[in-house]
Amino acid sequence: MSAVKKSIVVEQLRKAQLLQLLSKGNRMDGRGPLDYRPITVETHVIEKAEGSARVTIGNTQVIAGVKVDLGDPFPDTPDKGLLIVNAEVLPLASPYAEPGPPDEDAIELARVVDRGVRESQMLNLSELALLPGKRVYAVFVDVSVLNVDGNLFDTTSYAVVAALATTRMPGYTVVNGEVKKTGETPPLPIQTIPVSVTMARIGDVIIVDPTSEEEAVMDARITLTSDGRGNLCAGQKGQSGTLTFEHVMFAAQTSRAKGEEIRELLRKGVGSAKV
Amino acid sequence: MSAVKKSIVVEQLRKAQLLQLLSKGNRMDGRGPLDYRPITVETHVIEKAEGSARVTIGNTQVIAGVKVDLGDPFPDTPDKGLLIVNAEVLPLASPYAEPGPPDEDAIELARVVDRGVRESQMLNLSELALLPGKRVYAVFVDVSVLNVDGNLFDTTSYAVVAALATTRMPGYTVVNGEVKKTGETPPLPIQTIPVSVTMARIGDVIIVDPTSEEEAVMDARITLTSDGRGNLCAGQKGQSGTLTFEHVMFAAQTSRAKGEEIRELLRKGVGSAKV
Amino acid sequence: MSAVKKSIVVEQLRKAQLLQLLSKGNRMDGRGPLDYRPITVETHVIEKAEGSARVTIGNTQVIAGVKVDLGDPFPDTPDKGLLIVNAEVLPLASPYAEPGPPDEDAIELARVVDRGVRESQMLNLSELALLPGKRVYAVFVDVSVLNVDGNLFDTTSYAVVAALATTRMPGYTVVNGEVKKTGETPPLPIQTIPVSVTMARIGDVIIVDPTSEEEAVMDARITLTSDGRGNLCAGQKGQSGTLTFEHVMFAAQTSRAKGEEIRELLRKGVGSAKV
Amino acid sequence: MGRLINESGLRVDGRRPDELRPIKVEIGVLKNADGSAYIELGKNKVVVAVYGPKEVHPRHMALPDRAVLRCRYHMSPFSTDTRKNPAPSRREIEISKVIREALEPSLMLSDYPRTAIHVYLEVLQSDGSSRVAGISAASVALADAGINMRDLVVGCSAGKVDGVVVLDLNDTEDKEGEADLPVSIMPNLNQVTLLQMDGMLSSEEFSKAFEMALTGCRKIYEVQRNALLTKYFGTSQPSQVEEE
Amino acid sequence: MGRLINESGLRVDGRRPDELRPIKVEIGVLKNADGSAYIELGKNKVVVAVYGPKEVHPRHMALPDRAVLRCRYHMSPFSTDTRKNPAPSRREIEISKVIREALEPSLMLSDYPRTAIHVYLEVLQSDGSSRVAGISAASVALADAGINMRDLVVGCSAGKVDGVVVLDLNDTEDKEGEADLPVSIMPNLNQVTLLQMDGMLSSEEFSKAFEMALTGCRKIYEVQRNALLTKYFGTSQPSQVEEE
Amino acid sequence: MGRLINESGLRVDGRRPDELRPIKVEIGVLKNADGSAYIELGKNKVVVAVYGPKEVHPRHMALPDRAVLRCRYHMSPFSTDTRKNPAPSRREIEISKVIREALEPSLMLSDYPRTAIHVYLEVLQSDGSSRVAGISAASVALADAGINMRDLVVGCSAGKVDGVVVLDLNDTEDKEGEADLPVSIMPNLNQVTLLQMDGMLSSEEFSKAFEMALTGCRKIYEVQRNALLTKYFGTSQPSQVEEE
Repeated sequence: MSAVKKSIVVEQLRKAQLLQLLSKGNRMDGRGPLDYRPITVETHVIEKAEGSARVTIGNTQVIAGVKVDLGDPFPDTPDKGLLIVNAEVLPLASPYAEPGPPDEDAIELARVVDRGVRESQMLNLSELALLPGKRVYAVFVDVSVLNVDGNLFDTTSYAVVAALATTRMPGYTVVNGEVKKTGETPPLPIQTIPVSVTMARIGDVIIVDPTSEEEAVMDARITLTSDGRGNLCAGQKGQSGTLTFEHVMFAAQTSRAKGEEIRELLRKGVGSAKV
Repeated sequence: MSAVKKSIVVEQLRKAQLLQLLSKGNRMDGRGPLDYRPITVETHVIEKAEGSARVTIGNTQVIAGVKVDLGDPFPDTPDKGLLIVNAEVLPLASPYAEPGPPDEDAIELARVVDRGVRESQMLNLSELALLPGKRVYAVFVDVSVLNVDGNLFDTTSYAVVAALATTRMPGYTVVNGEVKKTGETPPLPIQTIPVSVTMARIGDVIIVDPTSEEEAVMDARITLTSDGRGNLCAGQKGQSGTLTFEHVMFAAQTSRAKGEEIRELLRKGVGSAKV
Repeated sequence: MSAVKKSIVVEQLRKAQLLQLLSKGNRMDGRGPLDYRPITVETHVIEKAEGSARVTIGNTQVIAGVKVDLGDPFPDTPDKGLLIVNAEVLPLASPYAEPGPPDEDAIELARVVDRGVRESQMLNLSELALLPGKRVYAVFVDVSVLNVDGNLFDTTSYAVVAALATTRMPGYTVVNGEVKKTGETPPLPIQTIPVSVTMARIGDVIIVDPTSEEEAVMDARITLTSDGRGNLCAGQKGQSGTLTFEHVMFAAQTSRAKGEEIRELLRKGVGSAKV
Repeated sequence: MGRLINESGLRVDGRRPDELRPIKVEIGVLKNADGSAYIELGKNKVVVAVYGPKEVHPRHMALPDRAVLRCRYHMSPFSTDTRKNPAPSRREIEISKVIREALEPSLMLSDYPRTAIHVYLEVLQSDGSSRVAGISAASVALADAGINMRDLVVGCSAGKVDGVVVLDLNDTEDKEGEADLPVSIMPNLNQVTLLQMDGMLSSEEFSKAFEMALTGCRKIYEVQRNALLTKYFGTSQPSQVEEE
Repeated sequence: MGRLINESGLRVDGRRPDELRPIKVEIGVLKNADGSAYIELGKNKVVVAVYGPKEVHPRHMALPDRAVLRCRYHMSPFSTDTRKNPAPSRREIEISKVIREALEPSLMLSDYPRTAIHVYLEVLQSDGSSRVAGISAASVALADAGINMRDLVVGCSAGKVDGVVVLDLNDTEDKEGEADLPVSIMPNLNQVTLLQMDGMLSSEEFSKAFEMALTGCRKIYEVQRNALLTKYFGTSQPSQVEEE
Repeated sequence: MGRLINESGLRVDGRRPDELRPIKVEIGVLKNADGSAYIELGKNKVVVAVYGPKEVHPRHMALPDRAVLRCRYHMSPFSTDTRKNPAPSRREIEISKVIREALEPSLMLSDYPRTAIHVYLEVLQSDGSSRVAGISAASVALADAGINMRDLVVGCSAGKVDGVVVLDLNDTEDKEGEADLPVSIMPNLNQVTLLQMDGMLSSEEFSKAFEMALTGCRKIYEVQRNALLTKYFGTSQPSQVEEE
């Protein structure tokens, strides 16, 4: 991610060309400013995971897998299940990715995606407490980024959402104060489908779903996530450029509008899972 | 610390000047060999900590904070509370400090300060056992070094002592074999006030409380800690120079004499705390 | 280990000389291809360990120490004791060893030795379960490599085997569902003596027990471990050269033949321990 | 009416919805640093040091046309209710990144090619909105270090508690409230340099909270200015405003 | 007759002792990599990317007369029954090493002095014999990257379950069986490049298992060849064989 | 009369207060090292290797006017009653530092500019006073490596148990006694190179313990000398003294 920015030689000519196109409302790949690249959503791709999804946006490709286990609740939320989101930009995903623990970009990625899921209350974490204060469901969502071509935030977010929405977890119940396996595999308590929309400012233009090439020349990035009820639930401005107040309000509006479109697409992608 | 030594160009002229002054019993800042710089002690500086103190000696500035929690005793001391002292020389403290886990200098600092507190029996750790072998108080003392200008050992030691002496911890009691919060906030069981005195040998002269500039040219360092009953309770020689046997005996004597002075100062600094 | 390979300048002349000798069935130190250097086995060298052995093969020197404690079983083997083998090539062992966590060579070393012990069923791990699923013996074997001159795999393996075979562990028994110390120090439940035999291919010749000098020019390495009942129980090909199918079958045969010889030597080395 | 807003419309610490906590900014508090500042915002206590422009280590990280900016946001172990492990958490790593990106637009980094500028923020006590308090202090510390700037950067948060849009969330409001929206701006250039959000805000609430955060920024900017004037020109304008 | 071989002599997944699981190899699955491949062997799903020849970092690791080969075998946290910690385990470090040593003999590394070739294997799902499946895919990915080769490398395991020597162990057989013998070879040069073993095999069983693994390798080699032919020459030979 | 001193004034291991434990020093015990030594002091078993003078890595750490001295004190996991984690503990890091500072004054480092000298101490078994035993062995290993020296360095501890000042504390005395005072000196130059202390000593006890440690050092120095004479001049003086 940042490696991409640093390492791709930002050809000034290419940027000039890109800006010229954008000033006419066009992009290098023919899209309009507010068009996404094709999005594919494939679920149940990892049989050993309780939920999984492979999502591609253009050439960006991500797999999310969900493991559900029992765990101890956090002391400050004794009556809630655990949700842990991790992301790794694998070294096979780009010539600039390196093996090793997640760097600041991968940590930001995981945390922004986590916030979208958590703050939208996609999962009813209260229903995931078995013995409040003692024993709760622990939902681990791990993301392996396989190919990077821009907009990791949205690709990862959609993969996480699709994997969670199609998860069938090992059922437990409490009998006489003891946690017992039921043998059933209920779905997670899904309440809504959050959708993140990532926008880039390049010069004076705001575009959605930037490619790696566009990210290399963008001034600022903003990701806003909406829930299914018209609320914004997470936001993150990124990069060392600025946004005007008008840009922010435009981004808020755009994230809701595009969010509705993509929510439909995700709903179809997760199929029978009722959300 | 060591970075300071390595990085400050040790101007030979400066050292010569300093040695000449010292041979007449004077120092660059006008002090005599056995004079400390001004010492300030301010307690209750961090409201969220159970005890805290900011201590300055000259331009050296340190904050210590105490957190008291419940913990499991160490297997070899089942009937004693836990005392854990950590120190970080923050990167904001000097141009030579680096972010990252404590280096050998910071580890030595924390361990020498810990020894002074522990071996003087400042805290009656036996009184901090609630359920021997099972549940004890755990006293964490963390030190953030904010500005380095020599003599971190003493500055840190005084801050730790002042923070511990003014700590009000959450009270617990044992009712029918169970640990319960009492709602009271008793002080720690303080038995004495240990005082470390750090000396440097530069040429043939022993000085106390060296500045960074003096540390850059010192041959050897020795820290000796005395309790309030005339005993020595901790010692550490440092640096790659030597001490004669006479230097050691002089240092032992000096540490007790200066220790008495500073103990009075610390007693005033911690105010109403009865110690 | 790999550092040795990288750093020793592989003198082509020396290799030519070595190959010429080998083609006549001889080696630099006068051994035949299938001769080991002198092997010494000394047990009970660390009184504080429950078992220990120092083994030398030529100039290669290794100490293994066994500590036995109580532990929780692994979830997937609730009715078995734990066996954990670690090896460190200490920085004092060679000019090319570095301080720090075990590198890939040391990890491979520990894992291959572990496999030989584990898969031969040298220890009856089922007898080391005290309260199945709850409390079992945990057998830690730690290896300190003190001097490297080739064939670490066998030297380490023999030291581990000799240390385990002479271990007297603190005895525990289960009384009314509780684990209690018996005060006795029984031996470990030893079932067989596994013996690893490490071979190197240099050109067309297979030799056993390569020195550092021979390892520096070897094409491939193969370690095969046999138990005392005519079975092979562990194997590992190493290095970036190849073996023919015939080499593999020859190595399998050799490992069993040499294994018998060395098993006798180890049996003598561990003395009264009945194995 | 809920736990966080009482029947008089006042907040847990007695503030009105659009009221800042007491704030204090001091400059030049650390002797070794090239620039430094200290901020108290409610119970937040953050000290910031700037070192640089200085050599870049390792050297191959140096940029030929501008300075490298490095930021570290770190919490002292005693700064929180429960002791914080001193090793950097994922949260601290993320916040360090967004703070760097919030400060960078204000700095004339191309005036210092092949150098590094380090900004260290140490949270001595944390009480909600520590990142924006830290940004406000860091910008002042950068000015104190004499780094060429386009504008100061000033940060403030808004959010929602018990259904009410409020300014400058404290710890309780941050943890138990419905939404938090930290923002930083360059007040003279009218540019947003940091924006994060978590929680749930409708369109109208988002607009209102964003506006409120901008207003809060402008109030804190006055405190920054006064602190700098006092330090460098000895003016008598108070650098501490209980509530202007 | 035991748990792992039934009265008809069939295995837990219905295979005969010498039968491979369904296998599929795809080439060029990752856009950024210089070469890539994907393999499914039973439920194993492994994706491999090759980057290089490229600059060596740090530079002093470069070799004057040949390329440095680096391999990383890594399992995604969701690839196993119980979640795997994403940090490299000792097992992954060992397997990365033996895979590098298994691939290296096939590569003309001296054609690329002072460069590095990186091979990244990601196990998306693991089901026994993932290392040999990964080697088979990695060799195809290296071919896809255009690295000069003496031969492909192909891997397959054999072993023993319930006293019977069998081909291509699955997860259950690996964990509950008596022995596992993963092997890789260069099939045209008749050279073994990887051999590991754990478990218990008599002389005869070892010979039989080794032979069986070699036969398995040759079957998988056909799948590799077909995948490459399909990709590069568009031949219609199926790159997926359920059972040939 | 307490647990650690019996009615006859003898210690838990039967020694008089001013008595050393049996001590043995061997030289040249490791073939690869440039210098090496092995010491047994009671149940302490410490082996030391010296490598160097050699190249400095990374190169920018080299000093233009003298050698860099690096020391590592490490305990094998089996060296203690309870298994020790092999990763370096804070205690080992501190001890490595004070050992380096204890040895450095004895070495003519300016004879070896731009090089590094590495001293590795491995504690195979620990029984109280292992750091001073290690220093005594390390100095001999440095001599064995032919490093130019001003004097040997020799270490010994004194302390207090059951109110009695005693020499050379063993493990039990170290843990259950009242004070420990490890000291190292250059015996011909009469210079202290290491001094640490923990526990409680009055002025008089401190003086007495310090004197006793110095006397102990001089006894151990004879053992060092004899070991070197035996190794290099084949003299028949015993290198092992049970008690001289």
